Amino acid sequence: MKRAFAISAVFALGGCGGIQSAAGRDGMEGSLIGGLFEVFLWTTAAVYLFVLAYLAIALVRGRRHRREAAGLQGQPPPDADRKWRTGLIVFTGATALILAGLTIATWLTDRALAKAEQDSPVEIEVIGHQWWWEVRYDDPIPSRMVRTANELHLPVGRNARITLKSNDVIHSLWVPNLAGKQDLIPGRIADLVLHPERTGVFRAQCAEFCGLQHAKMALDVTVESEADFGRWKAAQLRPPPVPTGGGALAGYSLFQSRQCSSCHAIAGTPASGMVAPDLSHVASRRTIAAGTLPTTHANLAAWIDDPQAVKPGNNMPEVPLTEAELGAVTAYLETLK
Amino acid sequence: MKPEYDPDGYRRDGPDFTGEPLHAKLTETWRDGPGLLGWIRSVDHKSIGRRYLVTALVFLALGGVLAALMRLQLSGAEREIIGPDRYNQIFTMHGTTMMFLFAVPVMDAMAIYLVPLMIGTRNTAFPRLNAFSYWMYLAGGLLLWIAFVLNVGPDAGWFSYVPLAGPEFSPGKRIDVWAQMVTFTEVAALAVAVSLTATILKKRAPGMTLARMPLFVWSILVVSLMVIFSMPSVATASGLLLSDRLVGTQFYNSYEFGDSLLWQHLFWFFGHPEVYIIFLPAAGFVSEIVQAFTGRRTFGYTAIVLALIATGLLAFGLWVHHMFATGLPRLGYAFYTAASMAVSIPTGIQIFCWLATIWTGRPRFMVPLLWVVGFVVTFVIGGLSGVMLASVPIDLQVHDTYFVVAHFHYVLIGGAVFPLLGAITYWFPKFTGRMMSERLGKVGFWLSFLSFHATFFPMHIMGIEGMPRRIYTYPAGMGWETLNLISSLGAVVFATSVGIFVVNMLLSLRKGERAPDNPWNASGLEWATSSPPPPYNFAHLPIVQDHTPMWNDERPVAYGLRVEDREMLISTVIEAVPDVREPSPNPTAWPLIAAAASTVLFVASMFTPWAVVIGAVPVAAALIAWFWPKDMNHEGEPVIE
Amino acid sequence: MSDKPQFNIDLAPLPTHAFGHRALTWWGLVAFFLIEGTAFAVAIAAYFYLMNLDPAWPPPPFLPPELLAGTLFTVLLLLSELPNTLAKKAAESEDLPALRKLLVVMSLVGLALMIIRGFEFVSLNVLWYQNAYGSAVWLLLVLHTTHIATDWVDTLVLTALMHTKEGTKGRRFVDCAENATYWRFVWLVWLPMYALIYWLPRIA
Amino acid sequence: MSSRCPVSLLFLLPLTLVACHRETRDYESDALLSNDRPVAFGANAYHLAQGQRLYAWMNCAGCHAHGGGGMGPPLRDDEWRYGGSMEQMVATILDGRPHGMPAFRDKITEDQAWQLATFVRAMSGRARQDMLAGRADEPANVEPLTLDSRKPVRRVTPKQDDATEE
Repeated sequence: MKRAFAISAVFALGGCGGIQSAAGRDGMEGSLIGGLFEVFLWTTAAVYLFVLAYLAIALVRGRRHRREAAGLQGQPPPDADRKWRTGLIVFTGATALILAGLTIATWLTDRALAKAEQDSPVEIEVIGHQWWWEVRYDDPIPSRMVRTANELHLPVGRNARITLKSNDVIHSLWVPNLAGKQDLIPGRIADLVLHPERTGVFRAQCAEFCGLQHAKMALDVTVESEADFGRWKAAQLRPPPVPTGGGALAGYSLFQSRQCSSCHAIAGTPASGMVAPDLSHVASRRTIAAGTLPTTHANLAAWIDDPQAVKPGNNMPEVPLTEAELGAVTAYLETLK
Repeated sequence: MKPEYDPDGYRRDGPDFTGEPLHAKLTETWRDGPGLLGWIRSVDHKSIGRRYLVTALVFLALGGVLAALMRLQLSGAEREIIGPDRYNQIFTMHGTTMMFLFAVPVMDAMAIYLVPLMIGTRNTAFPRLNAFSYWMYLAGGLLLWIAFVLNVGPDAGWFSYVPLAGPEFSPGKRIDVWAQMVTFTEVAALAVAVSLTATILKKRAPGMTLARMPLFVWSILVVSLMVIFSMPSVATASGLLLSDRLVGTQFYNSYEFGDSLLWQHLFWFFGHPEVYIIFLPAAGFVSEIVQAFTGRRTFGYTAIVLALIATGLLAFGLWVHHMFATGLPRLGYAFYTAASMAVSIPTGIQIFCWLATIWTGRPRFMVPLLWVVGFVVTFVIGGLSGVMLASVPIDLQVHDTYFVVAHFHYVLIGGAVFPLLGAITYWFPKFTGRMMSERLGKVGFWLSFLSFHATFFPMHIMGIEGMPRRIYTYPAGMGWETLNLISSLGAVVFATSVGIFVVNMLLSLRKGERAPDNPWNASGLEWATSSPPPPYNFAHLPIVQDHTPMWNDERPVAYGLRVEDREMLISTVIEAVPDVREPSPNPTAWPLIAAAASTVLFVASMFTPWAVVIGAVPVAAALIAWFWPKDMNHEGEPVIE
Repeated sequence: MSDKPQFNIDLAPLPTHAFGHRALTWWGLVAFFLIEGTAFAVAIAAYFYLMNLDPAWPPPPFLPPELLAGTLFTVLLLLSELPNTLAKKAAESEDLPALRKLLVVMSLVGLALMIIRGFEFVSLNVLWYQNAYGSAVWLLLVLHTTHIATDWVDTLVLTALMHTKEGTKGRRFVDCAENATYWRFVWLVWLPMYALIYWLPRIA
Repeated sequence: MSSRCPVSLLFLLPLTLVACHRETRDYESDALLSNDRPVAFGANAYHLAQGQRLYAWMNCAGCHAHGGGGMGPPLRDDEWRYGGSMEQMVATILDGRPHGMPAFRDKITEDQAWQLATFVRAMSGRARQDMLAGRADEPANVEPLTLDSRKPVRRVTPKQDDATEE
């Protein structure tokens, strides 16, 4: 009973079920599944009520039998249970019917989900790493291919086909507000079609245990208008300006000459490491370290200063930098809008 | 050379030899030796069952402590009580301990103790195999926990998915310990399964046809067969994992034509039946308790038996519903959805029958029956959320979230632990000769029932609100804090209530009121003998004429077994017609020695493959010594035909 | 029990040992057949699973195993069923002298088989760590070797046992009969292994 | 229960031998602060595993293959032109050597250099058996390190080395 209330309460919230909620109805898949969930919820709730009622009456009747020393004892005569046998058959039949109904509902939803996978979608490739997301927007023209990390921008009302790969262990991409999850399995290629119906900012999180920092492997999802999406993509294609002076310039040369550049890449500079997230427009992202911290000056500095304190066990080493150097690198990264 | 035959050379129980003198003689023949040595050498199913039970409960406590630690860490956002490395070890240890070291062994324990009593025989078939099984189980459990204490605790989750659990991403020995612990517990479980199957099929009292077996015995028969068909799968899986990690085989390496999903198939082909291996014995408890406390034969005996068998079969057809998110062909999913839903039908049938029995009988609302009521109220929620999870699209949303955590705790605690606690209360007088306190029992029941729901119900909502499993921390502002806090508080109370149950056990053990042979006026043969039973269980083997022998007035018995040697009756499989008299082994330390040798082999093989070859020698030696025929106390009879 | 029981059935006349499904040993053995059979089935399933994933089986440049040793092993194993059947009969008819001779024969056969098995491992043309194919093939061969070894040791022990005065006990004959049954299981499961290890890589 | 059980003692031994240090996930890396770095890094499975991943990330295999050697010398054998001690390996990695070994000083941190050295040392069969992984998830059908034979360090001076190259 209280189950029914509690969860339907969640559903009463409808779309506003938080930025990482399966109760959110911000994508077509999400809504379809949400609808199916409600069907299941109310059916099972009804079944549960029936069982509780059955139990309650059984207890009452039993108690009365006890008081009046009535009811059946020992080996009841075969005919004593006849109507119960009929009851059992009816009950079994009913159960089977309900389950059949739910199976069909499932199957219909599945069909609807499959249908959704048409028209010319945005082609995106998401590659799982311990513990961050690499995101690529494919384009026939290589120079128009966008490479980013830990953020996913989607145009509203249009399909996005996401090709899922893993670079190490099994991860699982889950944007609950938009759709169900899909595993990223090394040596295999899966895909997931999203059809966002509302603009907004959502949070995705790795949903398959992937090691030490499974808890801090989130993905920042932005659903925006086609126009905004276009603008964002254009901005991503523009290499960030090389600083002309000040701390930023110092930071730039430090970034290139020190360990940073052997793992990270920044478009339009010699830094071309592929081991770690692409930082070309890191300052334009809402979060750093795979959704661990909001992108602020202080957080950037703290993260570069001692990554292991922020996200213990992640693969970014603690690069020895002086206060000044740290400030410079941070300043440079902040220019990467 | 032909030993001389003297037809009157052997003393047998019978009309001329019964009562006290017989009791003395049989006790002398069947009792364990004195002292520690006697304890070690015991092959008595009661001793083995008892130590199995105690050990399993100890592991339950340990697993519970880990659960408490996790709830502590998750009680609020961004808590830093436990770091990621330790936390991952803790939830892995919790799952592994509860599944491999508590849930399955505790059911084995109850079966080893109760089945021979319920079917009216003096010991299990292959009792030394049971002794061996216990030592292997203990060794596996100790291996895992000692490793954990030494910071070598497995940290890849209780289902150790590769490649995370593989050689590259799990450095050190942590996963080897996990995999080897699986080997230990598989060997143990399989040994018990073999012993129980043979016991149930060949050692039933005269007249106890298959159609007259107690429902608990039926459930154990089904479960034993399920173990036999499912455990080899996980044993293979963990074997391949070990060889990948230790000698560089490529089974799970996708770059050398291996595949990580192979692991998931092998693991879940065992992992799903496992759930029913845990649940079916619990269903058996419920059937027995309901029958005893309503005073009428459980309604729908045949239906329940068929339901047990159906569950056992269907259980092997649904493992893929653990893999809906891996992107296997959609078409196949439909089948597994249907199968997963279908498996709830037999369970529904059983629940219908139990409630019908309560409805039509004269229920006495004592603690065991209360646990049954709590079981129905709780387990049905778990079953229904299971139906939701069977639906692919819904599963894709809530898979690997706290919704699933809630689901399987409703199923495993509500469906298996509640009946278990009821069963312990119910059979406690038979185990110990003393009753458990009814008052403390009621308090314990209500407290655990309520706190259980407070702890686990919120998890459904957490899951729907997007909280994934197995995260050691979560950011503030996700709307998860309140629910987690409620859950953590509930966990504290729940732990306390389980503590109350344990206290009740210990107190009652000391000064509970003395129990008569059949304190509940129950119907099963286990109540035909004294509480606790004598080493030989039955002075004369009872003869069974219907389902509820203890509710009849007359007590027909079979007699004529030798009393100076451990001799047992073998009867026919279906009709249980007396067929052969076979000797039963005397106490021996060889099972322990064999287990020790195997332990050395298994543990050493985590460090070098050669241990398998070299270690095989002492194992073989121990086994040969074990099976080398020992002389019976008296010269064996020659063949009669 | 306090109240006087009614003595209905006298068990004294029952025999103290019996063969086949009447004996407890037999049921234990059947259970182990099921367990090991399942293990073999799982291993075979894994073999096919990996085979279906691989572009080629064996993947080039690896060659299928050499046939000689494996085929020799198979032939000898099948022939060994002859003395094995005789041994089983001898055991069931409790003909001790014949049984003793046959057990010696079976022990020697086992030894020969173990030696040939050694050559099989070197004729596989692949090592277990080279790729999943190699791993799968080695898995099957090792799995079966453990069974052959187990039953060989078992036979040796029984041979020794039956040459002592224990051998006169009826129940020991049952043990020998069951051991012969186990041997049948061992060669029966080998046949699919032989096909999978030696022939499938040639056909597929 | 356990106290009564002799079995427990049997495997207490091997487990206590594999000291806890081997298993610590030393990601805060205090290893550099340790005054015995070869042990702090070289006897820790986590550092070994990280070294193995760095070996791939820094494309060491490009020259040294999976230890078999190619453009660069093999690492699975017992020949060490510039010394086989961990300190010497770290020096080689950080500062580079003639004949094409680049300096990684500003490409990886010192911690990482030690982790790499730990892995390289393991390649030549000189790491504790109980730290080794049978294989990595990569296309490499070389003999598993766990089955690799122990090798002494045989120093080959650069001079002889040049001679052999003539």
